[in-house]
Amino acid sequence: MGVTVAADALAALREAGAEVVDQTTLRLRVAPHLMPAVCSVLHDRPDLGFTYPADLCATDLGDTIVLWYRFWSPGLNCDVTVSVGTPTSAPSVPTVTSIWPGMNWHERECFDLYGVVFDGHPLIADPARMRILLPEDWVGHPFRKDYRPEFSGDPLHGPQATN
Amino acid sequence: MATEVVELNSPNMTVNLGPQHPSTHGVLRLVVELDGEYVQSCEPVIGYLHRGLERMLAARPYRQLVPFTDRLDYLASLNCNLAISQTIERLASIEVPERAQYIRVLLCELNRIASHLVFLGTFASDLGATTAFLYAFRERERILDLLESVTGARLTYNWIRPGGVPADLPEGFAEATRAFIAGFLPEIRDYERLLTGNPIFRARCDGVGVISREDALAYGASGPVARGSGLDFDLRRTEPYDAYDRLEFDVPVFTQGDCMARYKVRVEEMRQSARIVEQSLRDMPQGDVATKLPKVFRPPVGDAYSRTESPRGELSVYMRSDGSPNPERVHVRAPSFVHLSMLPMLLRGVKLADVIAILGSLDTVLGEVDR
Amino acid sequence: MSALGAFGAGFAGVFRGLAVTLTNLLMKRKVTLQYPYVRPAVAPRYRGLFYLPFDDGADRLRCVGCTLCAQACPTKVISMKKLGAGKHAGVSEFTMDLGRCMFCNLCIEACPFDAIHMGSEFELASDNRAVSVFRITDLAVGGADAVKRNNGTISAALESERKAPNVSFGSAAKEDKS
Amino acid sequence: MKAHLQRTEVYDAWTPESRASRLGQAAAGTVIVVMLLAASVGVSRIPWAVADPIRKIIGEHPVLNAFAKSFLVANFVTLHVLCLIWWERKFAGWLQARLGPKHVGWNGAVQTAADALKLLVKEDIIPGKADSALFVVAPFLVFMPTLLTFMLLPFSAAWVGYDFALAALLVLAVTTNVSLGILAAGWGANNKYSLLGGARACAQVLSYEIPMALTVLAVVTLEGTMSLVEIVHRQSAFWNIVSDAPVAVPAFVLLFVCALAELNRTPFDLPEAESELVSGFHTEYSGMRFAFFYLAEFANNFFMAGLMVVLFFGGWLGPWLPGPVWFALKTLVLVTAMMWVKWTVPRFRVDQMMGFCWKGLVPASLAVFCLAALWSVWVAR
Repeated sequence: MGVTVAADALAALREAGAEVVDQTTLRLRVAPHLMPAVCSVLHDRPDLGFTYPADLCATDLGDTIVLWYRFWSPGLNCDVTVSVGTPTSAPSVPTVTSIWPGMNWHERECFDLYGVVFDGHPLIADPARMRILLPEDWVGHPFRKDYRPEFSGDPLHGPQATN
Repeated sequence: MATEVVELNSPNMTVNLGPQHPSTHGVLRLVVELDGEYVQSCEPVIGYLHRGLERMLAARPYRQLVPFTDRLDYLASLNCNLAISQTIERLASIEVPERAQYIRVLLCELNRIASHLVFLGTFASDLGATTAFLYAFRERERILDLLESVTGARLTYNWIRPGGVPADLPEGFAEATRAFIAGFLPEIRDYERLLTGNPIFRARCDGVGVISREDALAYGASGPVARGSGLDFDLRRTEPYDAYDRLEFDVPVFTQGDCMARYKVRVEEMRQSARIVEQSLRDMPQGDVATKLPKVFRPPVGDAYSRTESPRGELSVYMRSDGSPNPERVHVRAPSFVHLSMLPMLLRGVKLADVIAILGSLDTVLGEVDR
Repeated sequence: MSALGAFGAGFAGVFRGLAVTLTNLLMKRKVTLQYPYVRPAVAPRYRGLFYLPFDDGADRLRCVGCTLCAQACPTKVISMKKLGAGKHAGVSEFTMDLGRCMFCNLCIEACPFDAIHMGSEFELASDNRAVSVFRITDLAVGGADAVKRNNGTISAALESERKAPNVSFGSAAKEDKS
Repeated sequence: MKAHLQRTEVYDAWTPESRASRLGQAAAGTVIVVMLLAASVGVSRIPWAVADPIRKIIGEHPVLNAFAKSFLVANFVTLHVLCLIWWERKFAGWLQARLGPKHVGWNGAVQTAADALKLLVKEDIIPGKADSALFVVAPFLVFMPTLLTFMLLPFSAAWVGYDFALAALLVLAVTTNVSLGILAAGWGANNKYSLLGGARACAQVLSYEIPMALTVLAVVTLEGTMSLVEIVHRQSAFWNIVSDAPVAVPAFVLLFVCALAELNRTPFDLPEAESELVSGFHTEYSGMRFAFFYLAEFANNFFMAGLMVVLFFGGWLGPWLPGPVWFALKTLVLVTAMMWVKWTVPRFRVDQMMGFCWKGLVPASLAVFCLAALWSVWVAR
């Protein structure tokens, strides 16, 4: 589903710091600290208009955690995918909740399962409330590769001895 | 025994609606701060049904993923099977035969009618009209019997696989479906006379829980929730998959954005789904129903995503493969998860009875919220 | 909308709703199925309790113990113990822990010998978990004596093969089984 | 086949639906009904005069007389509630395309008695931090007014507790106590949902008291007396609904809607709204205390229908059958109409319910009251 994006829009994206990997399927790669700039370009420019926050998925590749954002533009009727790489040791990406309120819970889920710190997120100050799926007092982030749960001792709460 | 009086420091009373409550439709807990009957703030707490499904999927070969997706949106599990099968097909660029595409559309639309009937029943009984619940489930039973005759199961079908469908439709299925559709359309007229025409139902739904078009777009609402707020966006039309581009049906869109609009969208969608079922029965071509997959199925390295229109909204699956027989990462974007994130914004300053109406109108299923 | 206005307009809507319930009261069929006294009719393709079909011609169970079904199962429900090898392979032990089974039909599709099927029995509830583990005697059609005949046939075939290795087995095997 | 899967013979042997047993049950049912009717006709033909001496002793002695009458009324209330609950469950079942109770006795006839017995023997839990004084007293506060009003209900000229000159006024005064009992239950249970249910019930019953009082007074102005027995006697020529139609019909409709609100029946069942407040004020109750709430609700049902029959449909007047049977039949029809509305219409929201009362019913009932006054001055008498 190729889509023709105006040349100056692409130029604005590159100048904002996004590396356009594939023009037809609109795949971008952005450094973490440039995310707010690129996203406001994506959201605000009338000829882009990616105002629908579709999806956010984190993947642990061992040394880096890749965050894969996807937005949809009702005007162009096409998707843009933005991938952001952060080191697994201290994963942190600026939040985009201020631009798309819909991303709020997606970011909370990524923090909960992968430990990616979204600075600027309304709940980031209090990690217990930031967790969305796991109990507030859970230790560790289960979807990471280096997650080794040890039996919490209490059969009703916390990680169990996996048989 | 003197009961000591505990001084309430704040005038508001915090009430836990859930996780075990008659109308949260699943294990959802709403920590609601009430001032009398008015809701001051509401914070949804989810995760009671979190099974770490995405991590389980990453530990199994591709062919074994489909039965797990039945447990995502258990009211429309055929749509979930379709979502993950389509993503696997895009990942390994597998071609699905024509007849399998029509069978998939047929079964997904029957599943959509059944899911909307569950919505109709539970939404009406949340507002007090318990009789509509019984009528809706009487029709749903007949759909479940139809789907049982095809797939063998009543709720968790595991019937749409990467490459097509495991077996063809049994003979006598077409006549049974046509008989069902003929009997079903007058029933929808009955529901509308029972509910839509009722002034109390209108009073409980009109202007309640309004989602503006901008909010719907900014929060990523999809499906009937988006189409109730004026967003004309239905994946079966904007990004047609399977055989949807060869079938004509119209997409109901209302602009009020309140509970009534969402209810009307779903009731109208039931009629459209019935139309689609008839058309797909009529022009279903002959031919085989699946393409053979290799014994050990190893898709190429890379990632793929596919978007499908489940009865609740945009259900899309993102999958990343590293060449091994197991997927490296599977992520499911669930519409109910996004719709629940709108609750704090929707429920501010609303009355307790409306909390139930709004939650019912979002039609969330906690299986796909918690994954 | 003034309450009085709604009062008038509302009446018509209420009566139409009352008419719907009245027609259901008097005319529509009551759909209750009085389970357990009346059992529901189940579709031929229904995915209920498993059974291992008994091949009367060869007087043994069809299962050869190739464990393809165990590998295809997402939740590791099936475990088996092989009996004999080569042409006369079979199983002496075939356990299914139905407590973990999803009834997803993947094992049936994986089996090349058509040796396992799903029947129409759906009343599997029990009061303790141990009962949900089904052994070969519970699964095989014909129960314990079918399993005995199966083991007997296989060991007899192995016996005859060991005694006269290069004789063609068609006729020999048959008259061996007196 | 595993042991626990073998179907026990007990199930298969007992097949209630065999044609013979169903015909037998239907025959038995009709025989019982016919016997009941014959018995009631017989009873009214018995020459009670033979028991006059005993009746004279009891009649004169005030305490014995009061005790005998209240004993009869209390027994009638509990027995008829069992039948009413069974009828509601069967009627709701048929209305919702299902069967209703089927296995305990003929078509579930004994089901309600079995439920009552179960509630009797069930443990009666009082929550730890509950305000136990109020919690314990609440069910009786709800049930007492119902019993009192049944004393005033005229089943026939002779069959009436007290032919009290100001019966209508006493009825209106007593029915407001129900909200006191519900509020006590709501507060006593120390449960947030019950508190909300109790508050809603109080607001609802009190505010619907006004239109009910006005409509009852409208009929009283037509008839000129407050004694229920007298009102029925005045209807011997034409029922009120026929003779004073322009006033009686709107009054009946208003009273019907107010009765639904007084009884907390859908569309006004906000105090025990299952989907919002789990089950409102009687969430924490179990055992016999819960049974009392259920008893009071259905007894109130019968009473409200009885009041409407007395005021509009000529109480016990009717051609062939004796008085009490006519009264029971008419009341049953009205109770069924309430059930029909209950199982069709969704529930109001709290502010809509209050708005509907104060902006809708109160002005309407005032208008009906003035109409009744004009009607009785210029037209009727």
